[in-house]
Amino acid sequence: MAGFDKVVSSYEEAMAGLEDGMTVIAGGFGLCGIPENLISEIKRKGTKGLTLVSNNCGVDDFGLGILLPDRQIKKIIASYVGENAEFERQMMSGELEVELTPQGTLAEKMRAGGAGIPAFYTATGYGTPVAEGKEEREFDGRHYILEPAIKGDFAIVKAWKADRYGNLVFRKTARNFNPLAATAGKITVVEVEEIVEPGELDPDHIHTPGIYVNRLILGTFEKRIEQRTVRSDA
Amino acid sequence: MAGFDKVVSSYEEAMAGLEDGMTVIAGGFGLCGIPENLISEIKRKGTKGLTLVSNNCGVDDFGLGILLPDRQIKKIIASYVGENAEFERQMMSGELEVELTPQGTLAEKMRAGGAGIPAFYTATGYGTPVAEGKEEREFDGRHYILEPAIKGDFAIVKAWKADRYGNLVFRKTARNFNPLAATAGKITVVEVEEIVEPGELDPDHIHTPGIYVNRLILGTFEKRIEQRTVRSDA
Amino acid sequence: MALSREQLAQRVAQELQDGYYVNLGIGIPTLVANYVPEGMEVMLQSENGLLGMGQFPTEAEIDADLINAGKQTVTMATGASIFDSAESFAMIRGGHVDLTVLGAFEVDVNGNIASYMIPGKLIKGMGGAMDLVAGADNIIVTMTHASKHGVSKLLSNCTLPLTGKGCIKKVLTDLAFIEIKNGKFHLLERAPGVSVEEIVKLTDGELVIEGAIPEMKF
Amino acid sequence: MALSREQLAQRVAQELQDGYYVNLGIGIPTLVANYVPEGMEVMLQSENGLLGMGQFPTEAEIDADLINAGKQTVTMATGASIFDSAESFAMIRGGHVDLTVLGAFEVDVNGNIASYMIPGKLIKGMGGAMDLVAGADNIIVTMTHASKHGVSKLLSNCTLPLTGKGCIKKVLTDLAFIEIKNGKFHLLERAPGVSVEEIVKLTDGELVIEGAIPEMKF
Repeated sequence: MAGFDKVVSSYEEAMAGLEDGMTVIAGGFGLCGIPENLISEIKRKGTKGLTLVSNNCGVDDFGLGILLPDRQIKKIIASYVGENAEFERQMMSGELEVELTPQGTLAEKMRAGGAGIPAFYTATGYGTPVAEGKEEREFDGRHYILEPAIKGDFAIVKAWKADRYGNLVFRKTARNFNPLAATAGKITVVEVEEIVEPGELDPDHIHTPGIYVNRLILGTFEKRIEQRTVRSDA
Repeated sequence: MAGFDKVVSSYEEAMAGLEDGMTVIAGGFGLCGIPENLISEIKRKGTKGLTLVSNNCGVDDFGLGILLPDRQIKKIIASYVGENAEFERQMMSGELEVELTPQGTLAEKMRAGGAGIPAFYTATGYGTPVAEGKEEREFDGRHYILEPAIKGDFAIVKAWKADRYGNLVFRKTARNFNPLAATAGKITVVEVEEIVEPGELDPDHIHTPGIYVNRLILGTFEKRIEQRTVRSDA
Repeated sequence: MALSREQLAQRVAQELQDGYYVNLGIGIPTLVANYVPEGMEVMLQSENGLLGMGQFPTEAEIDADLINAGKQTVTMATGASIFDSAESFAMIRGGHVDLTVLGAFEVDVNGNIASYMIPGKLIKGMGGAMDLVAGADNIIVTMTHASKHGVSKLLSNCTLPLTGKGCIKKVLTDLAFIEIKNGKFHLLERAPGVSVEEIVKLTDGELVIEGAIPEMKF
Repeated sequence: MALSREQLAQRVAQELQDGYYVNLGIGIPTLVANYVPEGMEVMLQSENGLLGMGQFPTEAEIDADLINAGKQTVTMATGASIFDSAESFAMIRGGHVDLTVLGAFEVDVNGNIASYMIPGKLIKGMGGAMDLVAGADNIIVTMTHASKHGVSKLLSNCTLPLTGKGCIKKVLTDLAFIEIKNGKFHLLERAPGVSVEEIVKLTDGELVIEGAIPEMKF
């Protein structure tokens, strides 16, 4: 296996090299498909001054929200936040910098970061506060703004299955931002529910090729549900 | 089934509405994964003055090459061409306009066309003939050029399996440009080897969601091999 | 009488067509799914990466890995597909969704919409709303026509930070169905029992009234 | 003596590291796969959408749906993955490939490369070459040092249309292994039995020679 075996055996090893002031891109939408144990490891490490790139910021006691009490996050780039009290307090007091980014632009910025595209034009955000300070340009009579790519020192990702080479498969809507985050980290760390041998995953159905993955760890997950909505069995 | 059933029963119906002078984006790499019967239907229709967007232009008697003898192609946007004598003749005589585009830029242009991105920056082609007439720009000390998106009046696509809703699955390297072409056509027509009922394809493993597909037809394929290279069984 | 939330959803549902791919925002738009006309099929896009959103799950079906854009547990409809967030917004921003329905705080005669931010209050973010309004050709905004204090939300110029500029053409309020064109509101229909005068009074931006304005039919 | 095609491939193979993802161009670069050192694993990327390219198929294994970027039938290695062309070039252009090996007509002291077009001749196109040279940090160009008539291909300025500007740092010719930095060629190694003088004579661009230049080892 040698050179392509990405499996590490501890969360400490998984997040080794994370330093104060770094940028971390995280997969997940709400609490769905978040790399919950990698986040816990960041809390344990106590790394500070981080810039987090993530669609949301968890809740008070789960997900990225757990990095708030110790003021580990300096800045967050997200599309929708404030599902927790401590977040609100830090934002209102100016302790936490928040850069609101439209959800599609955020996803595309991650993809661009991984794909060697430094910037792209999008109609999203034209004429809104998001456009402030950004170049505006017309193509075919429509207005667009220029959005730069995002890259991270680390990307933290949750997948369903992986083989030892780091080929990843995601499950249902837990996929969300994870494949994009995976491409945009200098060091991409992935935690999964199951690790199989290379060759066991169908090459046609791998969502993220192992080339994007640096470290892989087997985890157990709480998978907390944010809005438990059911219909009656009738 | 009603509104989402994309299946048509004849190639004539599949390519209905194609008119002289239109732009057609075609999937395929070399002769692999090309929509061979849809191309034959274009030949049969005799539509002229077409702009073709495709990585290659087939060979003399197969693939897009069969549209050359009747001068149906006015212009081709491709990354690698000239695998056939008639193509060479028409290009040299100026009857056929050829816009050479780097392969990755071509793929990204199709994706951008489908994704509402009018233009993006790329390092590919900077300082080369490809950059002529294009905006150049520096980001973080590196040079890039601005490339516009491509959209087609039609996209013609070959997939492996589909359900009636037009959800597509591709097989091995016959995937190539097909999923990108599928997103970039005003009318996207797909031919496949097998059509199944909705629900039979695993939602996690659909490569192209049916929203991109307008018409679907079941075909039989020659699948000609360009470079039959084998090793001895030893 | 002003339309109820259910009636708003019902009226929007009349704009559906068989085979439409539809994105429904949180709140009233979500209710539209309950009023899809008999014999018609639409497929719901949820911007977190699901095309073919089904109903809520039973207790037994609940799956933490399957939620909608409102973070609610859902199921998949037959023929559903799953994709990542970039693909989801490629779909939205590329104009592939046939109809988008979403709420707003304000709209104005130039098709501007404000829906995500009230300065001074807690700012939660635009989520996918800016992408949805910029990417779709066919958008219906559902909202109340005026505040409880009678302040119009259909304005000459939006006062709140914009979600999108010049992108709204149809607004359904609890009082009226309105088209926006050429820098004016155009009254198309009124809620049953609501007079044109009442609508005029509660519409701040210029409102064009041509001919007799029919009542909505349910 | 000038290196054979096989020796060129062998020398390039010495630059491989265990766990490298590698893109090999058509021609000599393809041969590198035959010289991967014992106990080392590399994974080959084929830009038409395959990571983990295997050997050529047996007659029984031939599959028209499985080809490489040279359009040859191939197989998949264990742990391979398949993706579309945009994803393939995202991988390449995003700098995720560890080593790229490709041929050229000319390179110059500024790291420019010309490899796809000879004006007046039939122009076949750049394929993925422009993406590969612009996207990779670590590129080795393999080429003959000079034409059969003794005309150098290592120039002060490329004369042919460029494939990429300022992107080449390492060139392996049949005579020498050369590094490009600060606008100059730097001689690192020479082919066994080839003198420094011979290399100097056949190098048009400025060539820096520091200390004794070792012979390549095989």
